[in-house]
Amino acid sequence: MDPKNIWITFPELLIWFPLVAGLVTFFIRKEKMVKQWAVLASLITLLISAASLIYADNGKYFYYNNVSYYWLRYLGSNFTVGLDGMGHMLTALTAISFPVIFIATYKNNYKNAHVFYGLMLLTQSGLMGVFTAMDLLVFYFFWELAVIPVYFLCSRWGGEKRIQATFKFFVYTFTGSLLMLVGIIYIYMHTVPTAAAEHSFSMNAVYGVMLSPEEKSWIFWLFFIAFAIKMPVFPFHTWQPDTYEQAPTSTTMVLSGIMVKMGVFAVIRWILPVFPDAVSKFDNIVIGLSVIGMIYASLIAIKQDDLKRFVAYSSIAHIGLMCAAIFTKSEMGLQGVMIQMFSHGINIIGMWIVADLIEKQTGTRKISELGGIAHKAPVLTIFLVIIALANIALPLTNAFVGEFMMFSGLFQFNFWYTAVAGLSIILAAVYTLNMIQKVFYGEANSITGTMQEISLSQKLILAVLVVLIFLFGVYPQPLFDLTKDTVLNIITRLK
Amino acid sequence: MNAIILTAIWGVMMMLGGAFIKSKTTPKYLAIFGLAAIIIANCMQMNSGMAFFSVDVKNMLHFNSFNLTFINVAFGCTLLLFLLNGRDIEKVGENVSEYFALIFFILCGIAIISTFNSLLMLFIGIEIVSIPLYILTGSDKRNLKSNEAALKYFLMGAFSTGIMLLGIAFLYGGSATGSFYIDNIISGNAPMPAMIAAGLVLLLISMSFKVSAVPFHFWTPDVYDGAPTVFTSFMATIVKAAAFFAFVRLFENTFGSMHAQWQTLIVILIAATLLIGNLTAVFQQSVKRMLAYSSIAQAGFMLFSLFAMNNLAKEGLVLYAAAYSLASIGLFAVLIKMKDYTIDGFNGLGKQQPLLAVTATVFLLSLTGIPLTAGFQSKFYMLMAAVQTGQHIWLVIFAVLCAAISAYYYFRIIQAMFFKECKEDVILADDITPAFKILLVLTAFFIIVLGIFPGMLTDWLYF
Amino acid sequence: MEIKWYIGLAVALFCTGIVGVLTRRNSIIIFICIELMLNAVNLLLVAFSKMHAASALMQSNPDVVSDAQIFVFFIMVVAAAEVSVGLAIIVMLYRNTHSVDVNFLNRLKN
Amino acid sequence: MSNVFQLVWLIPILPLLGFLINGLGRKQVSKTMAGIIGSGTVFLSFLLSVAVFFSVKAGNTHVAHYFDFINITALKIGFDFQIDPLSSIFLLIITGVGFLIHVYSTAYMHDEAPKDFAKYFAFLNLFVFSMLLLVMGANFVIMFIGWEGVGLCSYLLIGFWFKNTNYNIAAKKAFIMNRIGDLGFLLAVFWLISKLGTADYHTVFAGVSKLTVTDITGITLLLFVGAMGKSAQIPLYTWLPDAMAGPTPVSALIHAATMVTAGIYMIARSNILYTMAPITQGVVAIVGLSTAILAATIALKQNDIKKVLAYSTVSQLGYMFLALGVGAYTGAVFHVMTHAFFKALLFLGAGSVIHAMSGEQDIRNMGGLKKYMSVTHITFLLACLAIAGMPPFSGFFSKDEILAAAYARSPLLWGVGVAGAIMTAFYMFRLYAMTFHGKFRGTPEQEHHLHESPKAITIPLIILAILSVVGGLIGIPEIFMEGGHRLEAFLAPIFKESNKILVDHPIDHTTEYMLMGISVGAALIALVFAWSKFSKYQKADKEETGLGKILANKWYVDELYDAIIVKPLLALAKYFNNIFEKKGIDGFVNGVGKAVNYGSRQIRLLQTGQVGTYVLMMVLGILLFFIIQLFL
Amino acid sequence: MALFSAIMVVASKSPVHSILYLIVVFFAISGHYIMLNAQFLAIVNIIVYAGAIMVLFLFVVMLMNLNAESEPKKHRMLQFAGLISGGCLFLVIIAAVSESAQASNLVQLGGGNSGLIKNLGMVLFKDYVLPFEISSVLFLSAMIGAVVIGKKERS
Repeated sequence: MDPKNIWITFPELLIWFPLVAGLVTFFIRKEKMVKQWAVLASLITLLISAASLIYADNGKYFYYNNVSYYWLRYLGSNFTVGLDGMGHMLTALTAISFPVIFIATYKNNYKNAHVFYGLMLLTQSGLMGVFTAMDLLVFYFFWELAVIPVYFLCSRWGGEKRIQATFKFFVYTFTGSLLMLVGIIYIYMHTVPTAAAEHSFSMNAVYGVMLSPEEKSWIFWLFFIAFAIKMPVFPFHTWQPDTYEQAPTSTTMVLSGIMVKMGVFAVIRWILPVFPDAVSKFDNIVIGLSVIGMIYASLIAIKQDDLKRFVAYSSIAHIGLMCAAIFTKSEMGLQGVMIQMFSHGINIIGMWIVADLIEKQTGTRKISELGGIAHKAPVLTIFLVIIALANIALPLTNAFVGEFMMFSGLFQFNFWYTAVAGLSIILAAVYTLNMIQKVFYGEANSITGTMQEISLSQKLILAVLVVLIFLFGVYPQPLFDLTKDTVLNIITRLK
Repeated sequence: MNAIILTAIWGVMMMLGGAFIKSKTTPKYLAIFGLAAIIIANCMQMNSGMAFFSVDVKNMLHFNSFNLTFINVAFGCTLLLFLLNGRDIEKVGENVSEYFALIFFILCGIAIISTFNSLLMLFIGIEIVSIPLYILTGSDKRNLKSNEAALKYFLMGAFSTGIMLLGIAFLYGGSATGSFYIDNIISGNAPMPAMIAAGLVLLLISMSFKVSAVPFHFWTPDVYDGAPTVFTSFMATIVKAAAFFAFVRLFENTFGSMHAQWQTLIVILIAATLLIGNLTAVFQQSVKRMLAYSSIAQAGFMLFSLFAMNNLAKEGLVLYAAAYSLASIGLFAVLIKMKDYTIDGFNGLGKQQPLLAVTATVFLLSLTGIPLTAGFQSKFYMLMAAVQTGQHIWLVIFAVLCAAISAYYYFRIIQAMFFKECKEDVILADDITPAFKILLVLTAFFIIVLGIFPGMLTDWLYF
Repeated sequence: MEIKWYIGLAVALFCTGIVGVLTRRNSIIIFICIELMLNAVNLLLVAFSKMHAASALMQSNPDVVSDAQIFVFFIMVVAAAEVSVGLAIIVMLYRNTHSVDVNFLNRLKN
Repeated sequence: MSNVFQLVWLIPILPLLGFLINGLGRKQVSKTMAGIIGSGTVFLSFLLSVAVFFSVKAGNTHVAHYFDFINITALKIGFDFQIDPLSSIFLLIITGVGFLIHVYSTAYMHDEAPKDFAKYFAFLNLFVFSMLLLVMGANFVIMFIGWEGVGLCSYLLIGFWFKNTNYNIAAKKAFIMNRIGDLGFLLAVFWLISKLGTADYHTVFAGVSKLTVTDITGITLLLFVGAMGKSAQIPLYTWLPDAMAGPTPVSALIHAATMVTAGIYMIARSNILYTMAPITQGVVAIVGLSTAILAATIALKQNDIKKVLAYSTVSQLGYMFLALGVGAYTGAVFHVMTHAFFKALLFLGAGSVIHAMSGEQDIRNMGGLKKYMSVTHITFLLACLAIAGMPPFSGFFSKDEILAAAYARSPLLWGVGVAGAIMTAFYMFRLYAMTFHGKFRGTPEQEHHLHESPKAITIPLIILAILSVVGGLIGIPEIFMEGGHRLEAFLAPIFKESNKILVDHPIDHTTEYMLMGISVGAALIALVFAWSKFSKYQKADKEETGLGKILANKWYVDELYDAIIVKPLLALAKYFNNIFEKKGIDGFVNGVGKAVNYGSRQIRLLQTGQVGTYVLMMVLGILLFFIIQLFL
Repeated sequence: MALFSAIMVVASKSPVHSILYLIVVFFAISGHYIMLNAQFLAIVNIIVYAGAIMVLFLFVVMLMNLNAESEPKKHRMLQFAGLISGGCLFLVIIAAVSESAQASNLVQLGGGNSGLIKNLGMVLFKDYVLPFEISSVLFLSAMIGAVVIGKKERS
């Protein structure tokens, strides 16, 4: 396969198509057309990603999935993008999520929709970039770019406290990424000279960087804080519930479904291989934080009365587990994280869709005000119950496999962490069932009395999600095969 | 050389023109035309070494692609300023052509201080820059603020001139054979004699006064606030950048060899400047004044080039000058059009003038240093330069934290523009011409291009 | 007579000027004090030039550099220019406020 | 014969199909259709199970590998089924009893709206499916899948009437308590994986020698925690009585016959591990026994017909764990089987009574029903005799075997066990007498539409009655009849490893006869006493006092849990949510912002607007720089 | 003497007096110039400064007739601080520089002719022609400035 006769590669397509589509969107005036166009564009992206999955084998089709152009060649940074197993999976997740989101929220109307959908598509492009970047500087670019549109989306179309909340979110992440930038530069300055330039940002150069243990330790923190804020891990999480609560739901779906994965992804891609010894030096601290976070968030989730905050905290708990599993440095843990990234994306988007449907119909998110929806909208209820149970990792749903492996990875690391973290399984059951009972069971009241059954398109979307849930719950092997190489590479680097 | 002489000549032309041309608009076109021509001439000298005048400069000036590029940047920005705000210059007062003449003289001075090779030229150049500035500051004669600003600027400027002269005197006295040529005042990196040191400190202080580095920045907010906005935009961007260039040039060629001995002072300057600049900007209500403080903050970043003193730093300085000037000029251009200079005055601009709002957003993002904008690249270069020195990493971290603070006040404007409702139905002072819009868009576009391919600028510096 | 006395004198004059700038509030007087500073510098420069000339003579090379005196000359030039502008500004302000007191200049602050 | 094994995958799949059809098409299918589909699928898999059973009886076992569930270099877990004597027995029980209860339900749930009716059967099928998965899985992960699945189904079925909040709370309680157990189970599985790198039964049991004592003890204890949750042992038993909120057939199927015995199945399955861990065995025995006693005491004072049965279930489960604890694995399985028969029968009978009484469950308002509903009465009596351990009913054999084993371990265990047996006899016949004898104490309108239940209800009753009478005969003790214990022979391959290790000090026949005599006699006395005392029961609502009160309130265990676990937890959550989160962490984050603002407001004042001050500042700066540069 | 009158410049109340004192200072300085045989500068100093500039000052002062006005003191504190810091600066600079008083740098009186107009002129118009020309720009701008600022706005 000669790279010359490939005129464009999948990663490029995945990045540029949404970008162009988004820019086009800004110039469409009719709201209806805008929506159709957005759905169409996202579906095309989905097709592209599907096609890329066909050529996922990096050995055979390497040049379909990897490409590099000169960019700041004197600085030794080239525009290098590529898809490895993890990249394939996460781009696929991104590609699936957007059409789902667009269709599920098709009925929501926004003021100047063209801007809204344009920004959404730009976000998608940025995310694709993050997941495909093979050059540290390129990565940093997309990392920032993915946030900017979200900032505007949230503070333009969000709830009443949106401006403060979003601004907090922005400054918080911005500070984090600036710290990371210092780390990036420092690493760059210590990469070995190459032919093109005296230092380089390329992945290999960064992986092979020569640093003393002390340097690695503090640079590790520069990076980790940035990612921890994005994930978010325990003490850095406070921006999240406010933002999720204030943001328009479709943006919240992007935030929690995909953007959160940016942090997890980044830790796997840019921390584990670069600072192996720092990782094993601080693993106890990080895992400790994550475990505390899991319990803490689950406890708070029990007390939440706002559906959105509820989901937000439950998501914090799950992310905590992922972060902990990453730092166990065990194959089992990492594989678990891989599959869980995908599953969590699907499940939480499902949760948001249901929450949004309820809010759209009843006009409230207060759990205490709802009730008895089950016999007003049984189908909705069934979907929610399935998704919620998937969310608490019931067997034969996709999340179970992930959590099972992450936990057993954690167990190999240390028994007591696992025992404590395990409590979150119970707490998860507690808060989820509480929510289900309060919102769906019992007698209908004045607010929920007018509840209608959901429309066909919504049913279809949810059905798609549910199918995915069970598919990967019963037969997760494809995901394993996809990400196996990535994991093994990292493991070997960690050795 | 072309630049210096032509600007001088054109200045005179403008002045005389002022005597005969009665219409208020002609001088603008004259000036634009002249400046364009001068830039072309400069490029010619840069690319093909072609000089129109063969003056024996006795090595008092020194030209290379580096400072010629900088001159281009400075003049280019000025041209942009003319194009964007020519009409506002006309609004300031009645002697329009004189204003333009003065600006040309200032440009001449800028050309001198970016190429000087002898302290004498530095001194004269700086004076040529400052004296017209005093006048421009005071040019809005009826406005007490303007007068006050002028006087303040003048008094403190003169004061700093005195300090600079004392410094020069000490350098002269301390130098081995008594010379004003910056490159043979001292040689080697032996611990410097006390008189040189004294001279160095005094020069450092007077220069940091010019670039408004804390604690010698006090004139900046008041003057920028008081001066007519057009000229503020000129002062805050082009002049300041030039002063920086001179600063770096002076210290690199004179004291570069004993860099280590005075780095401490720079570190203090940087830390203080970043902190004070950013913190004070946070609370400002008037956008104009806020931009004044933000210019101080940005100066803090530019000082890194003095701290690092390596190639990255020099490239970075030029890049920074360009990025910062473009963004600020654009922002000022928008600001001038506003009725109300307070942040609330921007409320709802996004609805009334989406284009203005969007471009303004690009400028603000660039100032904040968001990737894909020139602002990011320049900050990036500076940080890289600083890290390359391998010392005072804490300073770098401190700097990025300050940058995070800066996001705070820049984004207040964005919030005002897009997410707040405007009170009165029209918030613009005067109508927006299509040309103005196109120019703004071009500027924004250029900023983004620079943000993606900074090489476009930095590669000029070598050949 | 040693150079240090001249240095002493010049610096003394200079600092007197600074003190004047600090303590007086009449803008004209402040301006005058600045002039004083400039003259101090002139004196110093001339003294230095003499010093270098002397050391040059000792190494017995006849053509003596006198850059410093030229420099002083330019300083005077510039000073003259500054004076013209400065006085113009002060006069303008006086027209508007009928005062030359710098303490009244506090419309711009914070 | 082995071709049957090609079809084992059908056994769980059929009920799944039933679930899907009933679940998705619940709006379309008519009640009869739903009933037929529901029971039909289960019946088919029952037939299959029988076939499987015989082929296993012929002595061949089978492990079927379908696909890789998890397959990475560090861990391979296949989606495998394992058919051997143990699982085949459970297959029979589940599908068989399950089928009967399905049939029963068609009549019992007849008043439901069509789609709820279909939903009910869907859930029921789903339950059967998961239960089959649980027993057929060839590794602990598959077992866990079923394990959680049955928990889910019990949750759904308990909360079947979801409009009633109390039912939902009961359902929630059940699920959460199960989850606590599941955590233990999971940890045990992780432990196994981390030590042996696999979860397959045969590899694990083969590699048992590789484990240290700590490992085995830890693993077994954690597994036992899982069993506690599922099989309602102290301290996790309180959900079972509340679970009676569900429809009675559900109680019969899930909370008596099958699901609650999952724990026993699991331990019997991993018997070798337990045999290697004597400490755990001790714990199991003691927990089991104390549960048996505690539950029995509570049952003495309950007046809700289903509650009594529930507590009796808990107590019977206690016996089974006692058996496991003393290493009488066969006995445990045996008792599971017999218990499945008679307890299901009891529940169904109770159901038929409740059905007749149109929802009335309080036995103080019943009485004298035997003249209205004879079939129910007879079958119920037989079941009572069986559970009371009257020879030659099935309960006698199984319970006796357990007690004998207990005696072999230590007479004390035996003694307490017998005490439990006596109480069992007592409260069962209190229940029986108060329900069927004496004169009717209900309201007139209840009285006048008292009636015998329809065929669909009575036929299962009769079948189960027969079973619980003769069911014991497959395990006749050696002393009565050489080789009479066919079950033991059948299960031998499963337990042979353990039996090798277990030192069984046989007790001579005289002792054994004596023990039987004592226990039976004592039970008989209790029985007669109860009968005589309560057959003439008059409603006298006098306040319970002293011990009676405590028993009636179930030893206040629920209140205790509420006080020491639930309330503190909620308080902590509240604290985190309202104080720590808002004031603490978020407060800090916002604090930084506030600090910046404040600093800005202060520093701003430096800019006084006075030239004098500015110059002064500059001069000070100059001074500072000079000092730093020249003197430092 | 120069020093004394310089202090008087600062100290004296009325602007006129301080200007006069300043002239005295200039004369003193010119004396030094002559001693340092910079005769040309001495002359220029007298003519330009004492002659032209100071007269300009006097004009302005008269025009505002400020001499009558005795300026109210600004708060002692600030003044005192100014005094102190000025003094400190003096000490610091002296202390700094005096260390570097080598033996060689004594300034002999007489001898050398660098200061004569002839040589200066040669240097100025040979070597320093460029700055000379450039300074014309300076003057131009100053002139324009003075005009722009000075002239009354019509309307």
